Amino acid sequence: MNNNNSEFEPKIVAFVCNWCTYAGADLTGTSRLKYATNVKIVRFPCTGRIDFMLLLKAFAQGADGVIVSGCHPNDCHYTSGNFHARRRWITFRGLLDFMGIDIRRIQYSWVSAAEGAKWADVVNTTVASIRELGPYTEYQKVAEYLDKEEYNG
Amino acid sequence: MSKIGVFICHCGENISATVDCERVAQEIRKVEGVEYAIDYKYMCSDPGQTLIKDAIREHHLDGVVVGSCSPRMHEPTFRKACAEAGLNPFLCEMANLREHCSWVHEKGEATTEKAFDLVKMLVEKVKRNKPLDAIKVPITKKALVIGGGIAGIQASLDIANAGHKVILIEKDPSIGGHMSQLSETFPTLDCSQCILTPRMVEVAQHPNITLYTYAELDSLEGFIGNFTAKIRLKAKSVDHKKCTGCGACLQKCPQKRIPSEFNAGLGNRTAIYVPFPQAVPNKPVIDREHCNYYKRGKCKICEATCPTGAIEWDKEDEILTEQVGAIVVTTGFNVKGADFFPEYGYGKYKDVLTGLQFERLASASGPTLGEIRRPSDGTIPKKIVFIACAGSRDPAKGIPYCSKICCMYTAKHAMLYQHKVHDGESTVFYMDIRAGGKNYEEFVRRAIEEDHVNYVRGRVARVYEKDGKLIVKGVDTLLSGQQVEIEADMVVLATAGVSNCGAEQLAQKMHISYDPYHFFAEAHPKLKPVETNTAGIFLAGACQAPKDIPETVGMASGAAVKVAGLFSNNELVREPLIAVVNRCAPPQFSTCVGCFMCQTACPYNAIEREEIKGRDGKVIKTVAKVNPGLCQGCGTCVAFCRSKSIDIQGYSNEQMFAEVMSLLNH
Amino acid sequence: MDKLRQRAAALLADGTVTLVIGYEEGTSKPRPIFCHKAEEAGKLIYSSQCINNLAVYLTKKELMGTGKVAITATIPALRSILQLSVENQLNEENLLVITVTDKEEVKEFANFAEIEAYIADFQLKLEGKEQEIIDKLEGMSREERFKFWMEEMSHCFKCYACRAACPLCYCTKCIVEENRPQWINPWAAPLANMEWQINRAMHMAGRCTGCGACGDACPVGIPIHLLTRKMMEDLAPEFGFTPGQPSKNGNALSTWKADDKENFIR
Amino acid sequence: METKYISKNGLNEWFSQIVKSGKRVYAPVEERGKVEFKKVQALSEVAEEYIQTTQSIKSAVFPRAEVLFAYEKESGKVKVEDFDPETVKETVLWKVHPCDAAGFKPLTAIFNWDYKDKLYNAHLEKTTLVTFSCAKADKSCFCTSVNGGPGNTAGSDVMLTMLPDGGAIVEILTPKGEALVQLAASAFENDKGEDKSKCLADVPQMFDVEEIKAKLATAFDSPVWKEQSERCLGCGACAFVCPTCACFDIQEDAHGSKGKRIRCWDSCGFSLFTKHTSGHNPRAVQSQRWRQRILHKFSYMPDRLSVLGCTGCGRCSRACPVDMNILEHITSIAKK
Repeated sequence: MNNNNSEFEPKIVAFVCNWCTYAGADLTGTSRLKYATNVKIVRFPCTGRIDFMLLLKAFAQGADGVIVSGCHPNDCHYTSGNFHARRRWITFRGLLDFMGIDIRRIQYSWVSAAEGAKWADVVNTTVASIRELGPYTEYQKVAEYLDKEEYNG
Repeated sequence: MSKIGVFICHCGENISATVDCERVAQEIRKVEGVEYAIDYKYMCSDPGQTLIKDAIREHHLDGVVVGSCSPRMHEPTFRKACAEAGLNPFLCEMANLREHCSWVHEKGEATTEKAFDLVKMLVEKVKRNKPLDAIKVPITKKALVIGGGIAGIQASLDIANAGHKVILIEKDPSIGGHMSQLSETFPTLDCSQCILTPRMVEVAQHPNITLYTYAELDSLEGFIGNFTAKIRLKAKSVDHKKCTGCGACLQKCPQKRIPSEFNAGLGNRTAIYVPFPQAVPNKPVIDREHCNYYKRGKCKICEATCPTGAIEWDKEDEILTEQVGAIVVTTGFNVKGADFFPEYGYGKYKDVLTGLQFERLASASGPTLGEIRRPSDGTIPKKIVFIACAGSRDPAKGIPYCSKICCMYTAKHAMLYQHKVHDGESTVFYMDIRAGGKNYEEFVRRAIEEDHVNYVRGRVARVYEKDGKLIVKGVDTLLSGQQVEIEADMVVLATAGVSNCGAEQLAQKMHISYDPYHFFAEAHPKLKPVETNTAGIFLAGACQAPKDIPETVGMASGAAVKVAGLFSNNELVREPLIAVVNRCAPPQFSTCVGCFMCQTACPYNAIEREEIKGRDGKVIKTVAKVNPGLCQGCGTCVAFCRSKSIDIQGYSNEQMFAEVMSLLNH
Repeated sequence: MDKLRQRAAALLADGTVTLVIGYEEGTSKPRPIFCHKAEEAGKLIYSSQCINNLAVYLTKKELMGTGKVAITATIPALRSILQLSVENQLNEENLLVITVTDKEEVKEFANFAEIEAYIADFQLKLEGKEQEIIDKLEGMSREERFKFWMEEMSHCFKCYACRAACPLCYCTKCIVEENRPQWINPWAAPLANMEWQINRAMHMAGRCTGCGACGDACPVGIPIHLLTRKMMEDLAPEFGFTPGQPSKNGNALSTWKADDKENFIR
Repeated sequence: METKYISKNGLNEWFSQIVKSGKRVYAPVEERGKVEFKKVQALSEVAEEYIQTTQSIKSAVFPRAEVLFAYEKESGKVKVEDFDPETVKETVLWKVHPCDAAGFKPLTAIFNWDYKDKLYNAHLEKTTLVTFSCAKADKSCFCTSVNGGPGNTAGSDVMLTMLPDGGAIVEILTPKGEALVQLAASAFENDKGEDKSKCLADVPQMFDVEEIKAKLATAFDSPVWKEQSERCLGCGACAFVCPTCACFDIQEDAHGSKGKRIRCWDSCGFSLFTKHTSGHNPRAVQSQRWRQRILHKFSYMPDRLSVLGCTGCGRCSRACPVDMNILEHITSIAKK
């Protein structure tokens, strides 16, 4: 099923933890708050579980943006998963930026189970800013490297 | 080659209103590995579940994806259904088409597409799901109840009477909590202490209950059925084994002007004190903050007077380690006081009181022995004004919620006042009267009709003093916003109920979640009101939200039943969604290289060392091992492991990878 | 140098150790040598030209486990050895660590603690040419940086010399060999190459001791060592550790502070 | 075949004609402090002062990674898009060294010893080698010890030997070479009878391959392998820069119902190379892998394909992070 819309519709993957943001997104639903359809949520037990490679894979697979969201500090269901995640992301961002990968396309947020409205807002603002940035062709081009005629010796 | 069954639920119209469920079912049939796909009005209904079960048997499905509401709602339902049809429950996944799709998007192509993607994503995941067996862990059949108010008392008694051991800890020197401070209770006006104290005594005497007063939770480790609680027994400075509770020391203590917490600051107490006459245990503790000896190093009068030599000056806090299987949190609430209401002159004018203080005035055990007298001059107020919703339902004050009990106790206060001061005039300023509850509305009407309490609908702008009188300025919104001004002798504020001090830290100690006002969060607002998100920890009473006595007691009994239910089995069956270290063929045995970086990463110290030995008994290599009892399945170690030697069941690398890949291929 | 040779010969002769890992003259530059007999000790050399990080051999089963091993370690190698010990990869009993001080003295370490004390005096500093490239890259626009690295990565043919030369790449199964799931495409192509380097760098976060062996080993001259080096410079102040000095209780990524920065988190 | 002379200007003319003809031209280019083969447009881009490119030119006929075929599954049916030889572009490899050109022989032998490899042959057929004889060599070079030499024409289509005047002796060796020359026939003059041997680098012969082959025949269990390979780190640098190493791996680039089958370089130096699913590895330790490398090149290939697996280019010695010097190792075997 293909989305043929004149305006650029960014593909965005959201990596969220089960206890806070996933529940928060549930609350967005129960509160019937509306947000853009561009974001698809992948459910993880905890932000601590989210492997940085999955973010890269998402981009390689054609994602234009990524949301990573979990519990506020001290609220982690597993006490410190989100603290570990936070360090991982600090490290990861630095590295990606040094390699020239567009870190503006990764939105990190803390959204608690009580913040249904915040989730809707995070999604909408992220979609807007990614739409602003346009498709991440720069990355996707190199992902499809082998298709190019160019001899790769 | 997988045989996945996909079941798309309309949820009445909740999903089908914006998602073309039929089309999603059609499209998903084309996806590789999907054997069977169908949509239905109510999947969670009996016929819906039968549909799934039949399909599993008929088409020999080896995986099921239900596209319906949030898995946080119905995952257990559908996993159970699959199990009943002989499919391992962990081969069933749910796509959240309602909360994450139909409810948050408008009807249209994009919404249906998203629904399809969400289902496809789970199809790809479930293809890689592995059948898992539940984990069985032993249960310590002993409960810890935190907080000795009516909730804690009720929960302890119920659990104890069900035949299980209970440890009840209370941070104050006596159990009883706020209820012991109340004069009479609505809607029956029976004396609070008369109904409470027998329960307090019962707790003290119950063979199954160990009571620690003046004690707090220091730390909590472990998991459902197997908690290790460290309890801090604060130094009482009085050996309760020796103390007979004769009370001689209380008479002699030179420190007599310490505001009494029990009397909400209206009365005084000594440094060595029993909070109130009916306290349990009825033995004193020394308040080191105010005691002359601890402050200045001399006095010791109490020691001199004590006939049994029970005073222990050098006593230190003790840490007690207890193994418990379940925990009931009943730490109660607090009321806003102090300078929270400058416009009402609270703290500025002696005769502006909080509802709790008025309780003490009206109580026979109170500072005035039940007579309503002005703290300022001891005269009996002829005119009294009660202000409801002082702080509550006031977003400006940061408390948008309704404290629930104020309407009722304000009516009660007014009533009590009228009963005690027959020629008195009482006025109640209110926003709305919320008297939902058996005999509540009648009670309020009685106050208005029989006791002629004057109810004025409107808010009070401010209270100020003018030659000895308190001027209450407000508007009567019923009489077309007319200004009202009342000269009162006393003003009582029905101050908002707020979370107890330290609630946030306690929640963090126990790893339970809490709301923005630091009231503890129940696992589900309707269906799991006494559970928390942390298995084995339950809630009762006002620590979850302000509530009155009957509700609190009901909730406490509810929590007690949950505990008793948990204790009714010798072992607990846990979801096997935990981390495991891989094993592979020799000579590697495992790809784990034993760097043990995961050990520092694990929040639960669940990672142990395991030596892999050869036939000759020689250690070939040392690798990580996950303790299935301790592991809670956060997966931090999994993302951390460089060689991907640790994986987590249910959220495995292959599963998550497949989900992400599927989302974007097409 | 003679002192080193004599000492090594003695150690081998009296059977204190069964192997001495050191440096000998190579065809173009000094290279690793493995002395099993006292006679071979005569080939040993030690100079500033010795750049291979010999610590890489300490996790090779083929070499270890037969008996006690002595290693002549340069400062970078000493750092690696410490990190390896923190990661439970070394057996203190079966290892004799030797270094040659700038006064040409042969120094033997009784234990890892002594090594820690010794290297504390040697600060790990970015070399001029490293700083140069980092500055150059930081001066670029993000797009230019991406182009730069993509061009560099297009030369990589996945020989994994970077991995092989790194003392801390001792996994028996590397993530690139993991195929369920296939985290990183195994063939050489810019993206797959970059994904590999990102993994290598992330796996080195808080572990890398900055010896630069990966960069030296790269046959096509990609400055990959800068990835971890730069990361180290950035994270040290962030997480409060000293580059090149391993911390015993968990590393940068396995620990956390409640007040770690989160200005990038909404 | 015919020998001609071409002047400096003639060279420029010829080169520009080749480029104009639409053929892809790959030549050594100096970049990032390394000399590598790269697509070029003008003769001026071609590197001058260097001994050897880091990597051999084998990737022109045997790319690092190449799509064998692509497939797509649609409701049960599978659509396959096979490799199409027509898509391969005419290619000229400019300023190849004799040792590189010599490398094409073993490669061809490997890719045709029973199954005729469609992809390799398609590339080879469209490739023309313009070899430059070597005027310079370093101590890693040993072509003369492996039946080669700085002026050896084996595998080349045209061989140029540069002369002091900037012109060159042109040896037209194959019809392919002739065709290439015809692109600018006027640029060529008759042979001036210059002595080619005077213009060649001096590469002393270090050992006798036949002697080595004989020694290796009985060396399988020799301790020499362990001695030599102790410092080997087990990376793939030597194999990947080698002009004759042809080991490859077949990989899947799958995306849901779509995918590609990919052939990519592999190396016998990797421990994973021979590892079985069972966990057993017949070449469990590095010494066994090192032995395999040497025996394969100097014993197995001569036996089975009657071609030597080494052209003496010395790239592996230069690329090795721990100075595993193949010449040194082979001569030491010769001495035993």
